[in-house]
Amino acid sequence: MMITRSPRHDMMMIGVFALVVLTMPIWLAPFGAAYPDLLQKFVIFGIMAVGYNILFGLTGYLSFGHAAFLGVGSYSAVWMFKLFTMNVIPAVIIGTLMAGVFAVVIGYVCLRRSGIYFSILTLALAQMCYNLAYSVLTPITNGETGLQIRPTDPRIIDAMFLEPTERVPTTTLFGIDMTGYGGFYFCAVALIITFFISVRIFRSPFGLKLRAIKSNQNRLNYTGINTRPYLLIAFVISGMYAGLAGSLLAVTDPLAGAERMQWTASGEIVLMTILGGAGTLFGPILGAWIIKYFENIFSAFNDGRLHEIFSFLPDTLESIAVGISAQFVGEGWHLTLGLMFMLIVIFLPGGLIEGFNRIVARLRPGQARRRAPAVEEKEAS
Amino acid sequence: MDAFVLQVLNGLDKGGAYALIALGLTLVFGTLGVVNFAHGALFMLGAFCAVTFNLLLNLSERVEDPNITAFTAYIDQPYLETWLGDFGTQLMDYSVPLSILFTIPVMLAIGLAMERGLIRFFYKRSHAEQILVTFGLAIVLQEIIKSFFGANPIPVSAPDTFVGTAAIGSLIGLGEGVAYPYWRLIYLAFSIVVIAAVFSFLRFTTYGMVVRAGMADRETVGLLGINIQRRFTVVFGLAAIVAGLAGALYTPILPPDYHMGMDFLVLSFVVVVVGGMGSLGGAVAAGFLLGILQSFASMNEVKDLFPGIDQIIIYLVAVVVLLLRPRGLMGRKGVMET
Amino acid sequence: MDTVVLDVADVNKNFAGLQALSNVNLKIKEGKTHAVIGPNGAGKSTLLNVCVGRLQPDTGSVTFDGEIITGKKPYEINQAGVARVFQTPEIFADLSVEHNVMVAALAKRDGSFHPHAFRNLVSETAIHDEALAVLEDLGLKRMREMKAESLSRGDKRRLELAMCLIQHPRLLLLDEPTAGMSRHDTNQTIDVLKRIKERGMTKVIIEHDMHVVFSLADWITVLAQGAIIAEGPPEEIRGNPKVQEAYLGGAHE
Amino acid sequence: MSLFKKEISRRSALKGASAFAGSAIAAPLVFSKGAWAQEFLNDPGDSPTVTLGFNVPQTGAYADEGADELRAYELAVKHINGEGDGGMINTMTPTSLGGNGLLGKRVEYVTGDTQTSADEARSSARRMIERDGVIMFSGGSSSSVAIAQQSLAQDMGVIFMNGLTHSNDTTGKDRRRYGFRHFFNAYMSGLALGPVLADQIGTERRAYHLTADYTWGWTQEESIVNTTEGLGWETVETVRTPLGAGDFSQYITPVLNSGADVLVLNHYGRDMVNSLTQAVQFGLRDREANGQNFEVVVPLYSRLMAQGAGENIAGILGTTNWHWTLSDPGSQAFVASFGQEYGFPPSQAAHTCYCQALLYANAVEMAGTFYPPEVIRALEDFEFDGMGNGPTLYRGGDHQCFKDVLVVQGNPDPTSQFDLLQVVQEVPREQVTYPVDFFEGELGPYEVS
Repeated sequence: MMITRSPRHDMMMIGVFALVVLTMPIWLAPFGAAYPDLLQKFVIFGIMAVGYNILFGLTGYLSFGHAAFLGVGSYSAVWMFKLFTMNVIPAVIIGTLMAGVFAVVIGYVCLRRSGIYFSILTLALAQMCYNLAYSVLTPITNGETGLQIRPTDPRIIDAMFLEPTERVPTTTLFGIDMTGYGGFYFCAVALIITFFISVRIFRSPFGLKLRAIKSNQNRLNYTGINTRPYLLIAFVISGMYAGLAGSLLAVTDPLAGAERMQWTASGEIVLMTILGGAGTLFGPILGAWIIKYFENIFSAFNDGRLHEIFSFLPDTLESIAVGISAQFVGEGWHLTLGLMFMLIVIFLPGGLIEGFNRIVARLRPGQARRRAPAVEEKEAS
Repeated sequence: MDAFVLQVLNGLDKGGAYALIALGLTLVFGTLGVVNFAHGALFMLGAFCAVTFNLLLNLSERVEDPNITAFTAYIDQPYLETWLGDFGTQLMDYSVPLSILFTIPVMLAIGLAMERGLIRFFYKRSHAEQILVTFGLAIVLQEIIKSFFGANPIPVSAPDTFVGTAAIGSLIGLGEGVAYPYWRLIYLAFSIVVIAAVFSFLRFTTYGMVVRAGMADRETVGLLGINIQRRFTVVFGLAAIVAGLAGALYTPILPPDYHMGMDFLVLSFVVVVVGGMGSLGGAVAAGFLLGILQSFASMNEVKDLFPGIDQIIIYLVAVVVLLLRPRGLMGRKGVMET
Repeated sequence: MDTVVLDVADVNKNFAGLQALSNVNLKIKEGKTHAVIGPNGAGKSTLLNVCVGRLQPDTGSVTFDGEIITGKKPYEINQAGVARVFQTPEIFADLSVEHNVMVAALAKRDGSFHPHAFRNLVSETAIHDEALAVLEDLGLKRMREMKAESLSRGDKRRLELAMCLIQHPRLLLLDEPTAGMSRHDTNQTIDVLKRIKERGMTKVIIEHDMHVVFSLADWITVLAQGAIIAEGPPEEIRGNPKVQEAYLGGAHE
Repeated sequence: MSLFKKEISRRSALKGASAFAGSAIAAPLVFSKGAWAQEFLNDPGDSPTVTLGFNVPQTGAYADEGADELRAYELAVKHINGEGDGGMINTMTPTSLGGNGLLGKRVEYVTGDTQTSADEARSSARRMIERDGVIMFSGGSSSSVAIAQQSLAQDMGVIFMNGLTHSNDTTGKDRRRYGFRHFFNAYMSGLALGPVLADQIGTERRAYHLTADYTWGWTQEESIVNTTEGLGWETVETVRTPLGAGDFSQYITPVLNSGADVLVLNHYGRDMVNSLTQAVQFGLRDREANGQNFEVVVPLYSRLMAQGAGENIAGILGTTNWHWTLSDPGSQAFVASFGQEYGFPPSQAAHTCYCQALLYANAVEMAGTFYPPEVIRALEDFEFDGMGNGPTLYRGGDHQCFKDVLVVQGNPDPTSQFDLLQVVQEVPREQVTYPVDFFEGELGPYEVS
């Protein structure tokens, strides 16, 4: 059990993490993933997964409603852009806070139940948000089309300082454009900060008690702890993480649509977390990166690209290879995703982090027994 | 009054489908302790059993068209018609009801294969892992169907005899306006029969009694030296058959496509939870209840009062029920709460 | 004068027609070890559950330290100073042994919620030292980094005891603390409990093992079919014919 | 990171990124001064190839439609590169296309999956623009996705040629300078359908609308209500149905006793397949109301939907952008080369996407540059013929195409799964043209920095 690590160790770990994140444009280039949109998605969904992990990884409460907070964050941020300023700071702050408010309300209701009943409550409330945003709340959400920035928006604060332009303005951080690499670095800094907070939570008595909730809530009750406020705080924190992620989505691409509140979007977050390893520090981020990579890179393969890849083979073999692999990429990328979920859960129940730990443990047999948590301890079984 | 009766019928019909899907889901959960996110996919596979069966019946050979003599034209002549004449045509017309005979063995095989090949390794694993693996399986099954049948819905028609509506209004002393499609009435009757069959299987056969005992207290029954494992495998097959039949006979109502399972998945979970996890009676009651409520919420009079209510009614009911009755309508204490 | 720590007054509890507790009156005195015995189904565990707030009595009240605790939540009763060891060990199976104990210590120090919760655990040296001391006391120190679920059954019980002890409760409730233990482990546990007794901690023990009961108890209450049939110091109970009959009768069931 | 030193534009950020990201993908991102001396995003410069992006739904309910769109694009690229039989290049007039690529560069393409979601579509489009360096992107099968991509196109300065999108908003309030729509819209459906409805089922009608509860559904409902009320119809009720309701029975039974004698289904895709199938099942087509036969109208039809609804579509009226049975030389040429390539006739989605690719290519040749503002100017108010639907205008004021609209009817006796619709009338372009300021909207500037 390595919940307690020396603060120096933690700072080093966060330093390495920061380095890895900030150099993503370089080391992802050979994988064809070093372009602003995907880089932004990597860090934003990283934040989302880190936040989700605080709830699900630590307390074991499986929420199917976090996409609603993502949506609330996005809508709030876009409204800030429309009404006040294209500067991203107020948008991010208000987006996060609004998601927090929603999380307090939804959390208060849902946390009255546990287990699958909690899951279904979160699912039900989030689906209600989605369905209403899509139809009845169209004046606020612009429904199916999604909330967009228009040249005619008031933007009260900007109007006081800037010349009006004919074109649709872009989001900025005091003049730095936030839709390209600037946005990526902005989000990356947010990811590093939120990761740092998550490490602090993992290492704190609060985090320990959350783990205790996951492990045995009954015992905790007889140990003098009222679990409800702990759960609510964890729920709200992770809801605010989701709101932050949602507002960053709006920062890097100022359009908010209802579909990001759908249950499938929540499901994707759950999958990211479990895939990487729930309850581990890095696992959820890794899971988020892998799923986003698949979604963006595998879906873009087409027969032409496959023929290029297999062009080293003789013609007949080439067409066979292309024929087979075409089932798994392009329009078949969902199949790959489904198979990947199954294989990972079957063979690496603790997620990818467990896989790394096993490999490291095998490489260092002498130390394996005493220091099993090589990359990171898997806390839950 | 007419509108009211029709909406009750709509609700019962919808509820029949919900109940059938939820029944299998809760049966698997109650006996095996597995949260099966691939259950919606079983419903979808059932629908495609009907489609496949229809294709099989329509297998044809290419023959020259005797009516056109100006040039050589071809028409497709189904083998069944060649071999059996009018009776063959009749068989083809009845492909959906007949597909029951095809669906049951196929779904049983699929269910057994799923349980033996995958699910049984997940009895002791956490619910989150069960969800992930079965969700993965659902995607895989769905994509396989997509690669064979495409993404477009496939029209399936009910037998000619059952096309059209029954004037039940005049039967029960209401106006002519109360007419209801034959096939939907058949579906409602069919769902009630299947539900009754499952219940009597569980209640009146020793096999079923063991299963029910296992649902109540798995360890004890295991200690009695009964091979509960094998029986549970059969339960999974049974659940697959029920879901498959629900899907197969639903095809004339809803043209099936590869994605239909996912659409019913969330809904069936809501039904199961509202009914109470692991409660068979609860699942059936909740299925019909939600079906009827959904129908009423869609009425113009209701929608005028609460705009958008039909969009959220199912979820709203779920929230209210769970807050008032912590374990659903008929749930037992301690199930799925950790 | 002995002060009464826990006062169970006229408690009745009915489960679907079955009278689990009928007019139970019990006074637990400061510093004493009080044993509750009785055949299976006599209502012993129900009594404990009523005391810790898991069950609410139909009528009657429970007073702890001069304050009525009926109707309070389990965590409030614990905060008031009542700790409990369960019949089957209730521990945090996923956490390490020392963290199990630290959770209990933190709960005691911080109450139900406190901003301290966001400090770094590493800086909680006082709590950590205290946890180690308690573990040492119970002979669990060398296992402190193991996952709690990998402990033996006896060690799990001791761990649960450690979690209670670190809270320095005014009243400790033990539900069959030696059930399923080997003779050796049982004796060890008796030693531990004796040491606790020397520190003056008030205890209620539910126990089948008469060896344990007679080595520890200052006062014994005998329950049968939800009612108290006898009460007194150990030597008096030993010779009570009603008690023997109750146990024999219980054996026939 | 040196990127933060001074205020930077997106373009220089990209440049910097490609500089240090290096190798694999750098080629299309290299910037150089073209013949027109303007600097613009993804200028192919001296590269021997130019890349287009085709963003279509590959997963989800519209996957089949997306697959058909992709086939059309692949065919279009072949034809632009001078491979195959040339298809509509031979029939299009006027044309600047010579079958030798674009401005002498060979056309390559990348594909993506919109998942019929605005978020995913934009994500995919940004991959094409930022990584693959596409000079134009195209595709899509729903209006929200189209509008989302169109506004992205404006922000980034890369032209987007809409695929299948029928909402008035696409070239109405959400029109963009960098977005063009070849497909017709709901308002035009109404204009085309009106007279035919009057002709075929009369002017004394009471209509009941079931409408998909989102923007496209609302605009279509509005358009059809306006047209039919102009004919003298009465609108009994308009009911909104949730997207993906599956079973519509609870919305259909109230129609039975509402006093209406026409049901208008403002649904598309699976919703339309389901609601139509179920409406027929409830015997609506066999009923009589107000002394007339009960009719069902589906304002927007597609062959794939017709396929899904099967025999239920027999005799049901609606409109469509194009149909493969049209006999003009352009349609014939396209059907022939598509059929030869894939073995079945193209859908209207395939047709619109094929045309869009060719129209863009033609505009580039006309402008003599890839510089988007010049290409846009070439497309605006471009008059052409020979691509199906008769003489066509790409109106400059709102980027909407005006051409003949087809009113079709479900074929009661189809001979194959492709023969499900029959053209009732080709409504001439004049009749479906509306004033440019009919919908309010701003195209935005040509130049985006």
